[in-house]
Amino acid sequence: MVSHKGVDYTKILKRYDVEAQNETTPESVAKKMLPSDPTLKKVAETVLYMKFKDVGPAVTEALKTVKPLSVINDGLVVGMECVAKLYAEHIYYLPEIMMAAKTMEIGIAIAEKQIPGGRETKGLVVMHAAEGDPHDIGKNIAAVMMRSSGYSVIDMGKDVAVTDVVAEVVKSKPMLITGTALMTTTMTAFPHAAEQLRGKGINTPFMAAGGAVNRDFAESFDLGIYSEKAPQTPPIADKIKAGYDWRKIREEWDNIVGGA
Amino acid sequence: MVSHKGVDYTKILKRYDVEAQNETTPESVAKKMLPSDPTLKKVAETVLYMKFKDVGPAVTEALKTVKPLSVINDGLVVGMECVAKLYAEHIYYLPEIMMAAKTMEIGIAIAEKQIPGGRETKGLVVMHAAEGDPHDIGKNIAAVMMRSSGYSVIDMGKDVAVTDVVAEVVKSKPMLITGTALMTTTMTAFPHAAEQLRGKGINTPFMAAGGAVNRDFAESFDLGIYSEKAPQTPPIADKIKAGYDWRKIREEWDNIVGGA
Amino acid sequence: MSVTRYTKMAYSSADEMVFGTAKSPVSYGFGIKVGAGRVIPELNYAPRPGSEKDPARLAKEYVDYISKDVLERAVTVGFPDVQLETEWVSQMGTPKMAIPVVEGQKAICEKYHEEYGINCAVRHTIPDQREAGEEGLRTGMKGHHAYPEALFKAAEVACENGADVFSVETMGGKELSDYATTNGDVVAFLFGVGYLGSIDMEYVWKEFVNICKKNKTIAGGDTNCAGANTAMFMAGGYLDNDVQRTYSAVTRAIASARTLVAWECGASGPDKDCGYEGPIAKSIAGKPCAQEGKNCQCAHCDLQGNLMAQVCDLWSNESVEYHPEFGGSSVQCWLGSLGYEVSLMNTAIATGQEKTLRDLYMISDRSRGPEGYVLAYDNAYKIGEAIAKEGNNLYLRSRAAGITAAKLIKAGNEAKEIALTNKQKDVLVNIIKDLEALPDSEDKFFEYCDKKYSDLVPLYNKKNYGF
Amino acid sequence: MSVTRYTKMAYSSADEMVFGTAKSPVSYGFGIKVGAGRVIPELNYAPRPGSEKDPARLAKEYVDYISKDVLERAVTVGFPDVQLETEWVSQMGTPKMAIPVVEGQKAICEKYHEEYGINCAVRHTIPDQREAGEEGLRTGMKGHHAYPEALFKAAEVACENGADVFSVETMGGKELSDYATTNGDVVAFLFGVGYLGSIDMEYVWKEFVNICKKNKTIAGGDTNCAGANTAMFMAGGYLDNDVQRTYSAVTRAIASARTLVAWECGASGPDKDCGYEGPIAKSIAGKPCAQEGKNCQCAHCDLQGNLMAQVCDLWSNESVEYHPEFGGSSVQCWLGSLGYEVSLMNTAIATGQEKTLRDLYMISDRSRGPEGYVLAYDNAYKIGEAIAKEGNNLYLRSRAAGITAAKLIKAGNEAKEIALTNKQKDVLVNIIKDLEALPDSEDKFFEYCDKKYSDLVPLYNKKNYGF
Ligand code: B12
Ligand code: B12
Repeated sequence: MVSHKGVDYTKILKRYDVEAQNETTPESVAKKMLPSDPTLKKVAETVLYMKFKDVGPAVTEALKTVKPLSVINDGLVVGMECVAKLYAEHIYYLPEIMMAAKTMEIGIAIAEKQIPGGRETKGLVVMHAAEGDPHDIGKNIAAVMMRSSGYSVIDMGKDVAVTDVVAEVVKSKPMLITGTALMTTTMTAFPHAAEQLRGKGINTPFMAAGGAVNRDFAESFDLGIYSEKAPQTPPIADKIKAGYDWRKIREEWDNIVGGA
Repeated sequence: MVSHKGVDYTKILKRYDVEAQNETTPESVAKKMLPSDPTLKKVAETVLYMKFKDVGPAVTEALKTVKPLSVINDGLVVGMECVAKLYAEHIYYLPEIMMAAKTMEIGIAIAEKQIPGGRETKGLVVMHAAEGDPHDIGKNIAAVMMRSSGYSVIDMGKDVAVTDVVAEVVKSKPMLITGTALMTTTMTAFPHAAEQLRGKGINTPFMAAGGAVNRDFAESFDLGIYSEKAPQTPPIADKIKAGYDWRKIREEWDNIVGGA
Repeated sequence: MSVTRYTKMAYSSADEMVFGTAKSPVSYGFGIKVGAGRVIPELNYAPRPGSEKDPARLAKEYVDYISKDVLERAVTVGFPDVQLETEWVSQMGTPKMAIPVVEGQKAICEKYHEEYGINCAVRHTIPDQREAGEEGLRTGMKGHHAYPEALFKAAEVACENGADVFSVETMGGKELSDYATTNGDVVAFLFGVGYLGSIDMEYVWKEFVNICKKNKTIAGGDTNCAGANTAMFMAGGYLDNDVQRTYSAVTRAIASARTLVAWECGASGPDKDCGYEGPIAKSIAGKPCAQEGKNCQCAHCDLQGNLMAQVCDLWSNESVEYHPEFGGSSVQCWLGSLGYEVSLMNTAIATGQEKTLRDLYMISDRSRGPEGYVLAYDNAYKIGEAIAKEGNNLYLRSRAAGITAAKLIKAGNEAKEIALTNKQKDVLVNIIKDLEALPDSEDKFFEYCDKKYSDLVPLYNKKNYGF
Repeated sequence: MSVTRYTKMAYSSADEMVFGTAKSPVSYGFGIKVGAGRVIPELNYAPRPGSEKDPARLAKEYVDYISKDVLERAVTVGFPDVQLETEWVSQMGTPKMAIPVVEGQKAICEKYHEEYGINCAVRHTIPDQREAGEEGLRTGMKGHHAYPEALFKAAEVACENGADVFSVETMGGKELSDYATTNGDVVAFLFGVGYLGSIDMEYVWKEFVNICKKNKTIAGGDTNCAGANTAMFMAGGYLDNDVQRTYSAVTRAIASARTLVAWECGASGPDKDCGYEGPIAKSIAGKPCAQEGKNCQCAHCDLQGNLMAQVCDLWSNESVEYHPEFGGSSVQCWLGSLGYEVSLMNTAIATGQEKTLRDLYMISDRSRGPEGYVLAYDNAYKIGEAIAKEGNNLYLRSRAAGITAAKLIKAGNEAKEIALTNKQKDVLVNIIKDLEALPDSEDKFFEYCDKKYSDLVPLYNKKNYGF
């Protein structure tokens, strides 16, 4: 047996993860980003620290003095922005995102009730995993990211037939459709769906994503745009909201996702 | 030091080349294929055994009793057909092909002079390696194969500008154009050339070949057809002669090259 | 079929395990002998988009293009053996699509075997398209796709038409492992994969083994791709930040207790390449296992590329999409990579140096990350022992696997054998705490989890597991 | 620059040579040390079709896509070192196209080095676009592209703008080697590559070394890609039937005498991966060499995938076209393959097992074919000795290399170490006969060949070689 004791590992590998670990704490990021108003700060902190038991009381308390839309945008959403920042800096990881998002949603649900006619989101997105494709984790994560950036989402689930996707789009008129495929043999559903949509005069961008899909494929059919990673979706959606059509998204893709 | 003496190589590798080597001799193949007429047989044998010193005398001798076209087709070409068969059966290799072809060409040159107006070949092919591409061995081999199957060839060489290719085609009206590219950054010349040809109303099939080119690429532009290996070209050319256009070649590609 | 639980180790020491040899070798196909003294390359591929359109096109893609290319290249380079693996695309759920592929691959193997004497065989890995929730993993539930009947039907189609080896990556527990991994909840993983997943494995594998027996197909095995691989995949490498690798390492150990069940139901191995739990499972059962690593970069890159070769019997590329490269088609390029690695291993065997090479593979990645650390064959053996000790109890053995793995990492970190980031350490400490806090009684465990996850995981439905 | 011929071996025995260590290590770039006790992966790539259209696109492709992907993956998996190699596409002949690429790659290396501490560097391999025949390899000939001035200009552009290592694959002798290989004429090869090619190397490398010195760029080396690699490529594997592998093996030995010339002119290594003659050249000169094999399947598959790693200092994938795969981009997938192989070699070094692993690599392919047989380090060393013995005479040393290689194969075949087909044997016997029949006098050799090939090879023109 060759012994591994005393081996000089520096020749073999470098633990960049350990060397590069970020000693920043959630607190130090929070200090720079959290609202100064103590009531809103408390709300934001429940999201930042994923306290889904505390978020209800904190929001209810805040609503006594602060307008509901401000509780959402200047409290809950700011907390989530801290979380996103911490995620980008490798201090928070996926579970924190998931739990913080859940916390935020509980808070929003309470605040929203006080807004006549409900809260207006940035826009509606219809999401699904392709017909025949059971891989849905990526889509689920992307859905959470979209919700936490202020979009409303209709999540149609996985293995969704092309006809169902088209019907849903016709019905609910989203600003963006997303499809996830992790198999080379299921991603072919996207151009079909896009074609049927075009046939009905619908020009909504169709974002093709998921492990099997690459940018070339996503841009090989009309309406198709690409997103590589879940966190890239909100910046793209923001551009669509700002009036970009699918052609313009394609042209500026590198710049749009550059920061994400 | 780990010793290789006495190692049981059967666990590691299998010398399929040694196991499968063909014990057939050129003689046994020749016996079945060579013409029975002794004069023509002698001509064919000079090609089969690559005797470029003997081919001249043998052809001159034969021309005394046999028509020049028959000397070519029933003597020299039959010899070359034997060579092709031996090549296919892994008894002859490339050098034999090259030398036999050279032998045949010497013989043809002599016989041809006796045909009023020269010999008619199966058709004219314009061949080149792409602009910027210095890789030309594959093209050179393919050119030899085409000549030995009875086509005449204009070999434009390597690093040939698109405009030169187009000009040559306009001038000499070949039945087939071939381009070789071994670099991903030079093969893009082919669609350009094809487009310019189309612009001039020329619909001659444009065969894209060489290491960098694959069937998808070759068939991604109008006129484009594919050939993977040099020996596949003559069967494709034969179909073009038989009236196939580039679309039909594409459709039946698998069948056409199946045997080659 | 009866189920025989493992309560003892197949190997008397970790050092006894090595690549190319298993306690119980298996022979099949055209001359293939797995675990019988040499490693065999296993090549897996995905058809090009569009080839799924009709049966003729799909069969052409799998047989005339992919299989032919692979066999041709194997002969060109002198590889004595090659195994093909076809992971069925979802369209192969209908026999019309599946049969020409299965038959065609059998026929082309026979042709090459006869023409050149190359040893070859095909593994068919059918998809488990059952869905949790109301849909149902078991008969008599709502399943609009009428599963699990469709799953067993697919198994029959594969076995009756020429599969040499049969595998599945079953879904039992996936609804919980998806939740567990995205939320960092190791107890949910233990409940879903270690416990419920094992119960589901038993349900389906008894039937699979019957079907295989009837058709003289080798029942290979299962892997927890849906659980531990998803975790590992998402944990990624040093620049990824979704899932912690200490979490992923522990899920791997838990998954190994589940993977064993196929073999306990009578399957014989080789199990599937993406079952990174192979070293653990092999240490307990002595059955041959397929593995992947260094030469599966086409499919993914993990932190134990060399280490995974240490005790493999088949060496796989996981999967590559069929497309052209300078060096031939993609399947040929990756076969070349696999084949040369296998040649190196077999050279080591032929010269008596196999343990040295095994150790080099292992040391290369032992400290690269916690996942490789727990799979290093000495640690894998210890996890195996923990499982075998509680072999008769599906819950306790998976928990023991998880705790043992976690503690091995902790001890290794303290001994400076394996560095961890602070975050990895935090997560590890919590995992140990969470797993140790669980009740020792299976019933109490079920009760606790059933209640907790009924709330948290909408798709969870105990009926799927016969409760 | 003066030229110092090698007449002695750098190593006192074959067994002294091993991967990762060279007698004369070389340092450059951001922390790269080649031949100094560990092997380094070298990743080479080809841009996607269309990216050559304008300078911005080409730079984006090489820098923002390819280089970034590679560096990112290296950090993700924990590889301590990585070298990039850019083989210039023909469009980079104009400085406008080349400069942004060279500068951009330098900058991104610096960025990753600073951010993560990864050791990295870029090798630039410029194209030799000179053409034989009337066109001319030397100044003052007709060359409508104005070579060789353009060649030296390209070298300046590379070195002035940030190349860490400089290489070329020069063309001297190609007109003859093309003829030789397609017609199976080993004397033409000896004349073209061994003799005229060496003369041309001296002509260009004196100048390259000057340019490198001026710019503090490392002058790496040259390889006979146009000759011996073309032969090997065309000889292919067991199902190919263009060129005999005994012929190809002998051309490799002849080429090694040519490759040496760059180093004799003052280049320091590392030479190029596709110079399979590396083991021979290293045995004589002790300078580090790059090699390729098992993990260059993306570019081609030969019969010595493992063997080529035996004494390498850099380990390369030869080249892969940039495109997506399941596992990331193609460059990332092949970097993973390379990096893990390198990790295995470095583990062997770190545990004192490097000679064992070297021998396993070598034995794996020693009997796979004659090309690997002559490159097995013990045989390579013997060929090195034959060259060194006649070191001062470019003709005699190449001939000695060829004859020695041929006789080694013959003896190995008789000793049943290396099987040969009858055809391979026939060709081998003729090669020995043809080479031995040549005169011992350089002048007579030149006279004989000059006459013979003036007739047979239209492009041959002795003016290209200063005659
Ligand atoms: C986990 C996994 C599974 C799990 C899936 C669990 C789940 N809930 O999703 C299970 C076990 C179910 C599974 C099953 C199968 N799988 Co699977 N699987 C994988 C694996 C290992 C990881 C996938 C994964 O979850 N990645 C992590 C997530 C986070 O990544 P992701 O989805 O790509 O998402 C990221 C981005 O794409 C993006 N994204 C995704 N969606 C969206 C949407 C939007 C809007 C945006 C912006 C971004 C975005 O964001 C995410 C990251 O930020 C891959 C390997 C691989 N290389 O991909 C194989 C893989 C996808 N599977 C494969 C196969 C073949 C199968 C099976 C068919 C095998 C079989 N025969 O049984 C079955 C499917 C059976 C069926 N029903 O047809 C192949 C596909 C090959 C092909 N043909 O193309 C792969 C590539 C593995 C391989 N063999 O190499 N698999
Ligand atoms: C030999 C070779 C060379 C020789 C070429 C000698 C010659 N006379 O052709 C030389 C040394 C000159 C050379 C130079 C370069 N090369 Co080069 N070369 C190769 C190599 C190793 C083998 C090519 C070869 O001859 N194959 C054998 C022949 C027979 O194959 P073939 O041409 O493909 O032909 C077959 C078929 O394609 C077909 N075929 C071909 N043409 C035709 C035509 C018809 C009508 C038909 C029917 C069939 C057909 O039939 C043949 C078989 O039956 C390849 C490796 C590879 N994987 O391809 C690299 C390769 C092509 N070269 C490459 C490169 C980068 C270069 C250089 C740019 C390197 C540099 N920076 O210096 C330079 C070019 C410089 C310049 N001027 O721009 C890259 C290309 C990468 C890319 N960008 O796409 C490759 C792929 C190597 C690599 N790095 O992986 N090279």
